[in-house]
Amino acid sequence: MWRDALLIATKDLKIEFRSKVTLNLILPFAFVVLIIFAFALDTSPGTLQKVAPGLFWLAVLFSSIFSVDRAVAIESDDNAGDGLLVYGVDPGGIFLGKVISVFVQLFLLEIFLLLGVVVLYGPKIGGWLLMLASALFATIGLCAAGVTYSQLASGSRAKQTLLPLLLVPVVSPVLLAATKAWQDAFAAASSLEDPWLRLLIVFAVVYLALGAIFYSSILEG
Amino acid sequence: MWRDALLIATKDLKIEFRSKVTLNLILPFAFVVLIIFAFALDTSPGTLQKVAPGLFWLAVLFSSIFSVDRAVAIESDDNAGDGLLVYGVDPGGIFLGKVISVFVQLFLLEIFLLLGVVVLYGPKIGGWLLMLASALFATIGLCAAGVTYSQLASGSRAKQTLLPLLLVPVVSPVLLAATKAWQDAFAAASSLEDPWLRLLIVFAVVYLALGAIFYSSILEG
Amino acid sequence: MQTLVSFKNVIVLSGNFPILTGLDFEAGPGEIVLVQGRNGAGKTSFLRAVAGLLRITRGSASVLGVDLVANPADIRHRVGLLGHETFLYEDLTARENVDFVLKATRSDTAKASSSLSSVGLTGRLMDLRVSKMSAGQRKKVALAALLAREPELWLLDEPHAALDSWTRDFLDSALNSRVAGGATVILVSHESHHGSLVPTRVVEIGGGKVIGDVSGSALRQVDPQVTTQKRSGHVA
Amino acid sequence: MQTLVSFKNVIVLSGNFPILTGLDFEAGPGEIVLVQGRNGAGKTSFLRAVAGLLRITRGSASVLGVDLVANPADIRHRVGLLGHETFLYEDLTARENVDFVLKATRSDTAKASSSLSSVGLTGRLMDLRVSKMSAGQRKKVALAALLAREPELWLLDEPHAALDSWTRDFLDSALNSRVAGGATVILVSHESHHGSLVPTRVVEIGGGKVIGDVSGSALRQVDPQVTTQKRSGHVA
Amino acid sequence: MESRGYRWSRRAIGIVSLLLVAATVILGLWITPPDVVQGQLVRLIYVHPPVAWVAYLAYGVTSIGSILYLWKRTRNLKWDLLAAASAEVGVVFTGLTLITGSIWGRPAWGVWWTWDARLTTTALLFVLYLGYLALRRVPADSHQRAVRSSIAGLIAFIDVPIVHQSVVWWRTLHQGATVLNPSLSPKIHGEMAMTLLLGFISFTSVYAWMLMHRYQIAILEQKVLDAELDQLIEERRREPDSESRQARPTNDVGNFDQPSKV
Ligand code: HEM
Ligand SMILES: Nc1ncnc2c1ncn2[C@@H]1O[C@H](COP(=O)(O)OP(=O)(O)OP(=O)(O)O)[C@@H](O)[C@H]1O
Ligand SMILES: Nc1ncnc2c1ncn2[C@@H]1O[C@H](COP(=O)(O)OP(=O)(O)OP(=O)(O)O)[C@@H](O)[C@H]1O
Ligand SMILES: [Mg+2]
Ligand SMILES: [Mg+2]
Repeated sequence: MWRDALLIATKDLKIEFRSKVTLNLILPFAFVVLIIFAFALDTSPGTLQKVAPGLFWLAVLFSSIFSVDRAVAIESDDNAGDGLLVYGVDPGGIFLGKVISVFVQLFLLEIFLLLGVVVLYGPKIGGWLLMLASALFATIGLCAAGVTYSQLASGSRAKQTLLPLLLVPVVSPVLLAATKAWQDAFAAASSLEDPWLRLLIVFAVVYLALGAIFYSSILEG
Repeated sequence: MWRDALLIATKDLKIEFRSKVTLNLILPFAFVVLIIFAFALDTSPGTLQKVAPGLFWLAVLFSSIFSVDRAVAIESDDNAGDGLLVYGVDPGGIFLGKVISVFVQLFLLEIFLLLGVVVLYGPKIGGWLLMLASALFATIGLCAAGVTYSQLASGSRAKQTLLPLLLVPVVSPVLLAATKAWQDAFAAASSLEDPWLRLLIVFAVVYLALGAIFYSSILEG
Repeated sequence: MQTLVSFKNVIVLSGNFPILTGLDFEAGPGEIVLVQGRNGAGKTSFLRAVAGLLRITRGSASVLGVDLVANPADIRHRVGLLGHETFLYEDLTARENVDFVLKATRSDTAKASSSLSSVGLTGRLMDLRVSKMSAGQRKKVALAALLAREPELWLLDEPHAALDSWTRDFLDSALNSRVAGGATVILVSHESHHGSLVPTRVVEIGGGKVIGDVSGSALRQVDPQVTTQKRSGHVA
Repeated sequence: MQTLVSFKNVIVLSGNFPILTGLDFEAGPGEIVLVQGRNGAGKTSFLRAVAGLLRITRGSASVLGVDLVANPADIRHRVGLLGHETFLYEDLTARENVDFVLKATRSDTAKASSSLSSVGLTGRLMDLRVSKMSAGQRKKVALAALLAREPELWLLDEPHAALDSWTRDFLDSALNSRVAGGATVILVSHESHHGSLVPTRVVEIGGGKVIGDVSGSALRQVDPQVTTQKRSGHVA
Repeated sequence: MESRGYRWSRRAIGIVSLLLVAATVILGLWITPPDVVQGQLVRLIYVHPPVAWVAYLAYGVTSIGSILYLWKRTRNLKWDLLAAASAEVGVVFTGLTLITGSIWGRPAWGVWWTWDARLTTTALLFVLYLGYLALRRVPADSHQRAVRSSIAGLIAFIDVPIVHQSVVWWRTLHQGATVLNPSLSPKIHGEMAMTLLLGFISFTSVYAWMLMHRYQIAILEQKVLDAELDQLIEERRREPDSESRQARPTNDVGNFDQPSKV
């Protein structure tokens, strides 16, 4: 399974690197979101810093929908997903591979985005560790839920992409928890005991487990 | 040209209606944007109403990127875009048709979204007429610029989606003007003399004209 | 001979890669030109260039009297192109697709149904979305649209692939009757047997240019079947 | 005869539509089964069912000793399927695609290059992205992956389509040598001429079930060419 | 390749630019008086506005080049290369505007950056032309690239008047139109105005020099590409199976394992 996961992740990242869809599409968008907000809210300087975590995670949610969709779409061009089945790749491996590849992309994006937030909004950040930890687990949760649901929506071959309809309610708790955790972190609550972080860990574990268990049934359809 | 535009618009809307990609993808996302912000900013009730127009138009911008991309992608499946050229459909007609179809989708979305804003944020809205008029022209501007740039970015067959990188700076003036116009409208400045509205009209006309003039060169290029 | 298609030293690029490298070709009305050549030789690109879909970087070309270099757009709706891609919309039904093509080309939409049934897409198949169709059925939808349009110049890229033998025969006789009515056909094919559709000329493309052109009486001796066997003989 | 593939009254659905409607089929090792039938008859679906890609709703089926109803996943990597779709990634090069397939199937990746050159993808073509390739070149990439994998059971859906005549001959002889080495081939084809690949059996599918099965000595009389003409005679 | 006249005029412009910039620096730093309000800071006025205006000028040239390319009668790849060269220089000058503005803003407003309308729209201008340059990097044949980027270049130019008008449309922190105001009567006088004018001339001259340089490189690159193309065409024409089969010697036929070059 791990071997397959690595194989899939390498391939997806290679394709992503070549076509650069995610990065080109999302990074500028995310930045413009930041800029426009800054412009719209500038009158009250406090607001900007208060909104920063919410904005950040919203931009990440958008990005995750997009890149998770891409990750699954890669296999539907020319029906490559059937190919994977025929080659006997372990479904759990496919799931993990895609989660890894999306995670890498999102995490990179988050780093850039955070730089943008810091430069543009200049919030004071107290708890770096809490921020990092919650970002890590929130992203894992997002990716795991995203890949699972994306497959659920597209695998049916009915192209009706139900994805966000399904996905958004599922990940919004993650999003809210991440926002809250970051607000705590911004407010210098550096402690890793943060209840929101704990919630994020639970979500990450649950979504990963559910995905790994059910992915094969979804693929088999 | 108008005949062709109608033909294309009908077809695109039919396909969109069948596959429901845009609506399913965007509406829930747009709502989550609203909800999360409501949640994140709940502490200061005044803020919410001040941010409402900006948020609204940000959600619309996101949606427009997505549906404009779809509108152009419809023609790249099975190379249908070449088909259109071979059938001798007027490029100006293709452009207008796609603008119409995207406009219809976005306008519907805006109605739903506005309901959401009213319910969630409860802003007092003074100038309905100004709001409607500015929404109309802002959406036209968005769609026209969007369709043009989408074709500019995608037709190259190099799948690198440059779209947002190119599009977002071009439409952000529209976005800012629309936000300002709505802020005026929320502040009960019902007058259609609003300078922002005039700016929006200028943008709509300019982008429509540029698109109609250049679309054929882009398709040929 | 009046020329319908005339290519002189045509060079076509894709990015920086030369796909056609100085191609010379002429065809007159009523011809059935069979284009052959190895994979990647440039056959599909040649057809697309004739249809006005590729920009000609150097050389001169005219089709049906229209100058392709100056105004490629004027030729497109007068040719019928059936390629590896069928230009269909997956989410529309067979009938909707054909209707759309006919409306777009300002042809008579009344012919849609009869054309679809003539290729064997009757009953439920007419209202089935293309996305649910088999490979051959898709091809038939594209074919039906083409047959209803009646273009002057038919550009067919491996038209027989994916079609069952009955539809192959139908296509051959349909093309024969169109040619009898004055149309011209350029078709690419790798198959050695072509039923009742007998080419008046065989052109071979290699490396983006024409490397062989056998027509009229000479054709009897060098028919594709024979060259194929000669070739496979070499390999074995 | 030992059975390698055994389908008994198999029913397969797509949505609510029955694609296979009680199909019975048996094949033993070393056979070359040619599957024929009208467009939409269910040939592609039959191959996909054999590969374990379609869920069998009713009936029983086993392939290479594996029960398809109970565990379709166990059969997939042991068959080689080449369909209308090639399962390639557009943004990867020919070599990367083949490498990926070989790694995924835990085969020997050393064979990638030689396999690619054996089908004629040498030099620049090996490192060209699939998205830039011609139809035939794409098919060749898929073929190269399949040849390097050496599956026990080959399921080929119109393998000759889009290939040039040299590659067709190469494919035929390659398949012949695999069959001589103990492999089994089921191929779908609409073409009447198949070069050196002589089927040991011809099965005809119609309406989602087998409606004709001619094998061994009887084949000489009823060769596909003849049946084709008979059929088109009925319709005309 | 480069014509003699072109080379000489380029060098001449280079030398003149150097002298002009030197004169501006001397005038700006030592001859002109400090401002009553801003003190020594005001000296940035001899750099910052001229640099911004030259960026406008550069984008104007890009637009003209784009129009000349798009218009069929004057279509020539040179116009596209000129447009691209000018856009590149324009991006440099926009960058300089942002930098000098920031440097000025720190003491004047107390911040490096603020979300003022002029600043935001100038940043957008920067991004717009970065997008233009990015679009040019998408692999395509030169005509296709020229058409696409010409259109993008024209549309991007819309932002220039917006940047200019931003101080009027939004209530901004940024200086209003001091020199280029609607009544065209500068609100500064005497030697300051003269120095500002000199600054403008000298940066325009620097722009001209950079443009000529960049344009020359682009032309040379294009020539190299054309030469490569001829070679690629020759290669493709000599592809393994590009001779008629009947004419080919038997032992060579269909043997893909042989090296392709004969
Ligand atoms: C990053 C910050 C800044 C940016 C991006 C910026 C941008 C610009 C631009 C684009 C122009 C040309 C406007 C036109 O004439 O159309 C301009 C002009 C000018 N800027 Fe700035 N600026 C910045 C900061 C400043 C600061 C801090 C000051 C002084 C307090 C300043 C003073 C001026 C003046 C006096 C002009 C000439 C205005 C006129 O006569 O029209 N700028 N700036
Ligand atoms: N950007 C590119 N870079 C390199 N090679 C390219 C590029 N674009 C096209 N090609 C090559 O140009 C040729 C295009 O050929 P075309 O599709 O016309 O072939 P064809 O004769 O129709 O082949 P087939 O029989 O396989 O359909 C192919 O050899 C392809 O590899
Ligand atoms: N959801 C569906 N609704 C209705 N019909 C369907 C559906 N899914 C598949 N079909 C039909 O099932 C058949 C599938 O056939 P399949 O693709 O196996 O045909 P085939 O024999 O391979 O044909 P071809 O020779 O054209 O490739 C087609 O007739 C198709 O129209
Ligand atoms: Mg081809
Ligand atoms: Mg089939």
